[in-house]
Amino acid sequence: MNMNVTLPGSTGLQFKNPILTASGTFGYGVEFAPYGDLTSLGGIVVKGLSLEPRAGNPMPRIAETPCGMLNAVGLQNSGVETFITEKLPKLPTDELPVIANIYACDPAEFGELTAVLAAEKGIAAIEVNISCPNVREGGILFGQDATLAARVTEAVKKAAGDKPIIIKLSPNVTDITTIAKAVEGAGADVISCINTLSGMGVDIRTRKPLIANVIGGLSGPAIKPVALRCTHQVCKAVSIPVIGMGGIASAEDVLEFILVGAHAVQVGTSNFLRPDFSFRLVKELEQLMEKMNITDLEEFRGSLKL
Amino acid sequence: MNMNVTLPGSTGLQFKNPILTASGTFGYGVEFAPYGDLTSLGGIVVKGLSLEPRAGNPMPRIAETPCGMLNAVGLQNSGVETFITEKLPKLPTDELPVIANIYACDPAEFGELTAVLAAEKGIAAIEVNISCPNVREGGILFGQDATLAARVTEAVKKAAGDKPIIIKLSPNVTDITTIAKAVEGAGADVISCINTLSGMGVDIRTRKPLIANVIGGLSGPAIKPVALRCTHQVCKAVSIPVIGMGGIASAEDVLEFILVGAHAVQVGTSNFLRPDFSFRLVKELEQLMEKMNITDLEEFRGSLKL
Amino acid sequence: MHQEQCTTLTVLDNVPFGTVSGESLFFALRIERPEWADWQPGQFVMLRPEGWALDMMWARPFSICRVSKRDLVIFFQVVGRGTKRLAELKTGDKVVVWGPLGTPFAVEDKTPTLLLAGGIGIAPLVAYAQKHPQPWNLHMEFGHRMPLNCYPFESINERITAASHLERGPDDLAHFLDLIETSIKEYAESDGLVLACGPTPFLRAVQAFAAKHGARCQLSLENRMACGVGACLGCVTKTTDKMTAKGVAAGRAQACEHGPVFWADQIVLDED
Amino acid sequence: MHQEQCTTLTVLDNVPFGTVSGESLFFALRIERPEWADWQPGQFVMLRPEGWALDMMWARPFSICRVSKRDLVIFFQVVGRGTKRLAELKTGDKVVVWGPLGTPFAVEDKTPTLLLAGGIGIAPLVAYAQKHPQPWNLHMEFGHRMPLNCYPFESINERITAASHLERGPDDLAHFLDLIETSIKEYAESDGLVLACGPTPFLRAVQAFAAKHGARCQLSLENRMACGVGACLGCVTKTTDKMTAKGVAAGRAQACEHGPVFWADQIVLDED
Ligand SMILES: Cc1cc2nc3c(=O)[nH]c(=O)nc-3n(C[C@H](O)[C@H](O)[C@H](O)COP(=O)(O)OP(=O)(O)OC[C@H]3O[C@@H](n4cnc5c(N)ncnc54)[C@H](O)[C@@H]3O)c2cc1C
Ligand SMILES: Cc1cc2nc3c(=O)[nH]c(=O)nc-3n(C[C@H](O)[C@H](O)[C@H](O)COP(=O)(O)OP(=O)(O)OC[C@H]3O[C@@H](n4cnc5c(N)ncnc54)[C@H](O)[C@@H]3O)c2cc1C
Ligand SMILES: Cc1cc2nc3c(=O)[nH]c(=O)nc-3n(C[C@H](O)[C@H](O)[C@H](O)COP(=O)(O)O)c2cc1C
Ligand SMILES: Cc1cc2nc3c(=O)[nH]c(=O)nc-3n(C[C@H](O)[C@H](O)[C@H](O)COP(=O)(O)O)c2cc1C
Ligand code: FES
Ligand code: FES
Repeated sequence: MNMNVTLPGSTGLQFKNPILTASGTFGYGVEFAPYGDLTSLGGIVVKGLSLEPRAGNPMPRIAETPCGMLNAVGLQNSGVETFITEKLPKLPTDELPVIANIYACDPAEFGELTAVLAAEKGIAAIEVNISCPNVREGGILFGQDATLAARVTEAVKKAAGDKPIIIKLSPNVTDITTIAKAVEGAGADVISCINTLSGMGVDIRTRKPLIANVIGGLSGPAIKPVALRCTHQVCKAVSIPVIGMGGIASAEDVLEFILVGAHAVQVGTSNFLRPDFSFRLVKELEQLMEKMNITDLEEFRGSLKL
Repeated sequence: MNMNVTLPGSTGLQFKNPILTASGTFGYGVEFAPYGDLTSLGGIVVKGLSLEPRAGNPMPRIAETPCGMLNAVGLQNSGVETFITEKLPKLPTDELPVIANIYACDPAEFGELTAVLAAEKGIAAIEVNISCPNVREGGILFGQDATLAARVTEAVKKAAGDKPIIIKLSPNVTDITTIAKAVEGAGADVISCINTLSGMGVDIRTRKPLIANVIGGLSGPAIKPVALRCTHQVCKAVSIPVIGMGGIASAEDVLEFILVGAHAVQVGTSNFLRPDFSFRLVKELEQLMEKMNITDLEEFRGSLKL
Repeated sequence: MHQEQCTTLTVLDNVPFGTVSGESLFFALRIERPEWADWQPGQFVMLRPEGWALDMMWARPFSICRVSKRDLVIFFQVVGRGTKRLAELKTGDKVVVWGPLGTPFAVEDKTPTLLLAGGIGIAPLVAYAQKHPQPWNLHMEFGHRMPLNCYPFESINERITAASHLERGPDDLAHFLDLIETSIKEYAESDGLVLACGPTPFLRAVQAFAAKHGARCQLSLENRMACGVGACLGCVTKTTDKMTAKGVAAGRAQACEHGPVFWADQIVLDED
Repeated sequence: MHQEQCTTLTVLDNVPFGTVSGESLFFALRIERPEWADWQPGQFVMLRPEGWALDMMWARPFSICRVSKRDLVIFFQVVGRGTKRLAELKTGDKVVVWGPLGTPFAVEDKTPTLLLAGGIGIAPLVAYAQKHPQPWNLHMEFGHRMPLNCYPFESINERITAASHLERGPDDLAHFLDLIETSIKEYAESDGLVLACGPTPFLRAVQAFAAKHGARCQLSLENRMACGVGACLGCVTKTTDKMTAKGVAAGRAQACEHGPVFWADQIVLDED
């Protein structure tokens, strides 16, 4: 059985299986090391990094919703330098593709951040969060405007050297294909989609929003149909490889995203179902492929009958 | 206890409680008569009507998803004339506000359809579906473009006589407040939101989409956080009354929408949990208000602490 | 005017029938008797455990297999997520049930009536054989893929004749279809009645034979359903111009309301 | 390096404690013993029934109340949707459990140690009293609103002294807080240790008294949690510049990893 994934094009990105963990839901990887073998995963995308340390949004930051959750963690992190000196060395980067997820307030800062990471051997690729709906200073705008999205992509690409860059799209747009085409045109090597849906919750007893930031990002199985639709549309619109995500909670779900054309997937909120979720998923995918007689994922990929 | 709702402005719309049933999920009302007293509801919105009979989309049209469902029923209906002669007379319109939900392919047809309904005493208001993502001939466009949405609103308003018109918004847009303001400016009496989210499902064994139309509308508790966010944003953006909906599955949910500013709500997918769902919900809301010491909904409405 | 009711009922027991490679995939679920005035074979209930919370929103449709003074029995096969979780129901669990729903099978006391059951499609026909006023006029042909003890074949009214056919491969299937065609032809010639319930490919074959030989035939469909009461338009089947039922328009009929039992010549079966 | 594990365990029983207006709101949930090498009082587990499917995605955090050769016991109060469904757990049901998690209470064998418990906050302190090497150095003050038989007060290690205080209204509360302040002052003077667990307003009072009288004090927080392992950053608490724990940055510490037990002077309690 071949679960190996090689992204086409000049990226050189290879994963031993299509299951990666999504940014913000798997910490810096080390938190999950007691629950499974990190190197059994296709790859991990670490929590969003910024140039300077950030305190993130006020509490409460998370709330459970039907088949999902809202979050407005707001990119709390101790800055890219601390990541490189303290977290990255703890990861088995030789055997595990570690992807840095980055966030910044303007294209120049995106470039600066990329340059710092581009110098790191242990980083397999850079995923650019142009879609975070949580940080007020313009966070939502890059991902919702084709011109801005392209500008960020160019800035990152210029600074990335030979590191592949992945642009992560927001579903909170009228037409996701416009943005997808814009970032492809601006030099993105890979697209990942989707980030969270813009949502909200309130407590009728305290009469306050469930999360201090009022509006947060909805994730989990609840959004899977939207994520699958976006992945399908983006796969048809662009020719660069696509990493799909949103609500994946079973091996069947993984194959659904691959069926509509994704090369790989990321698992987010389901890591909270149990901390060994992603490790188990790799094994379950193998079993399911066996049961379904899928010997090669590339053959199955995009074979949706329309 | 006062559960009575009077919509402000010139609409004259009154409901004995804030719970209405959503278009497409409660048939023509009569289907649910064996399970409860229709006149105990705040009102009902009937299945979408078109000028001519329509066969709707091919099968399969519906699929279950985590905490929700996809549908692409595609406005199967036997035309407005048959509705008026065969369905409407069966409803207790003296005691129950019956709202007609309409769909058309261009502003002129919207106007024509409205004119037919405006002449009917038994119709309390007309809800305009500018947001149906299911019908390919432009259905999605009216709701996703402020200018088109305003044009439809004007056409309907002109033909409606003194019937209140309710414009139903789609969440599948970058900024729902732009559309909300446009339809308010064009003469809408009330806004209802939200219609379904654009989504998709696939069957990995048959390799086919779960619904024949490929893309369908996601509804149910899964989308509640998105619906609440949209309702909150629209309530802040316009000064006409708003009817909220999307995933309501409990009396607490009803109060959540009212807390962010909605005057009334509609219950959709939850009617499939059990056919007496909406009837029970009216009683549960009364009990909950009692428990929470809410004697007047208008006082509670929009009292979210930000 | 109607008599459908929606109530929360208690599970009495949930008995596995037979096993397939060591797994129990067939169950007789026995619940408290709902307070129904009446019901007829071919009708169904919508059933949803309270424990499903909001994850799976839809109830699942099941044919009424037996109703006694004390209980309502449905017979089900595990095929997907919902039925898998139904198999976990235990004594004392609560289920929401509404029904009896839909249009039952035609009953013609004195007419020779052929019952064609495919797999789990036997469930409503067990009820039919039980309730028929003159069961000696009935004969059943039952085709199945799993071991016979997986199905309630034993509990069929002893006063009817019934034959079972295990399908182990294409040869068995061809043989069974031949046999069915021959029977349908015979019943057509004596103006008998043919009633069928089973998987769609099976129904399609029956429909074709009935058309070819001019048999009066009814088919019970198992379309995906959400509301069960005719409101959501999710379960519709295409109709032919022979459709006469009141309220059917635009060439589409709700299987939950105008079916699940339809006259074979009034509907077009979907591709899948 | 770590010893946390995630396993699916079987519920042994789920015993209601006392009742409030006829309703059972407090339960001792007993499950199979996980294969842990070791654990310490103040640590907790994340627990999620398999039956929740996908509706509620998060496990719920509960203090470890007792671990024996055969079982792990947690003690919980019904407060919302999740705990309501936990109350429905029956013998034989499966739960996913990971732990032991977090930083435990400090143990200083010979130091006079004051245990302050508010309501269900008694759970980890039951474990503390049980495991302490020199329990005669411990004293507990327990404030509660529901009848005493709702809580595992009886099962507290007999070798410690403990007083309970029923809070029927504002007067009782004021009295209880006075008593607590006096005790904290005493323990501060003898360089004792003060350990508190309970609702946030209670912790806030304890924190203020400890600051005022210079007591060495630890608080156990009950922040909302999703992952339980320090990854999601959903459970953070603000820290003061006295915070010394390794890896805490940007003035925020995960309660699941660097807590739930914190030194009172190292954190800022949130407004709600
Ligand atoms: C009127 C009627 C009477 C029925 N009577 C019985 C009965 O007596 N015993 C019995 O075992 N089954 C009966 N069925 C079928 C039963 O309802 C389905 O097997 C069940 O709903 C599948 O649910 P699931 O969640 O396990 O499957 P899903 O996970 O939803 O789907 C598994 C497979 O079953 C198909 N499916 C899903 N829903 C239905 C459905 N409503 N009907 C048919 N196929 C479906 C799917 O397309 C898929 O291929 C009846 C169906 C109808 C409409
Ligand atoms: C380390 C730790 C140890 C705990 N030990 C125990 C224990 O031994 N026994 C016990 O009964 N409870 C304990 N709790 C609290 C328990 O986790 C919550 O009561 C439970 O998660 C509420 O879930 P719910 O779905 O019923 O409530 P929800 O419906 O989610 O919420 C109901 C209310 O509880 C609050 N809440 C939600 N989640 C939590 C949470 N994780 N912690 C605190 N409040 C929450 C909500 O804000 C809301 O006000 C502990 C919490 C933590 C963090
Ligand atoms: C708690 C939490 C924190 C997140 N943080 C980030 C982040 O820092 N950067 C980012 O690009 N996406 C972030 N996301 C989004 C996820 O990576 C993912 O795109 C989204 O949750 C959808 O996938 P899921 O439904 O599988 O969770 C976060 C999601 C959650 C739930
Ligand atoms: C089966 C189905 C059919 C629907 N048909 C219509 C329709 O004809 N016109 C319309 O405006 N909305 C239609 N809707 C959308 C609902 O009225 C409602 O806006 C949406 O489902 C969100 O509410 P809910 O989550 O409570 O279901 C339909 C929804 C469903 C599930
Ligand atoms: S199931 Fe809804 S119309 Fe038949
Ligand atoms: S619960 Fe996720 S960081 Fe603490």
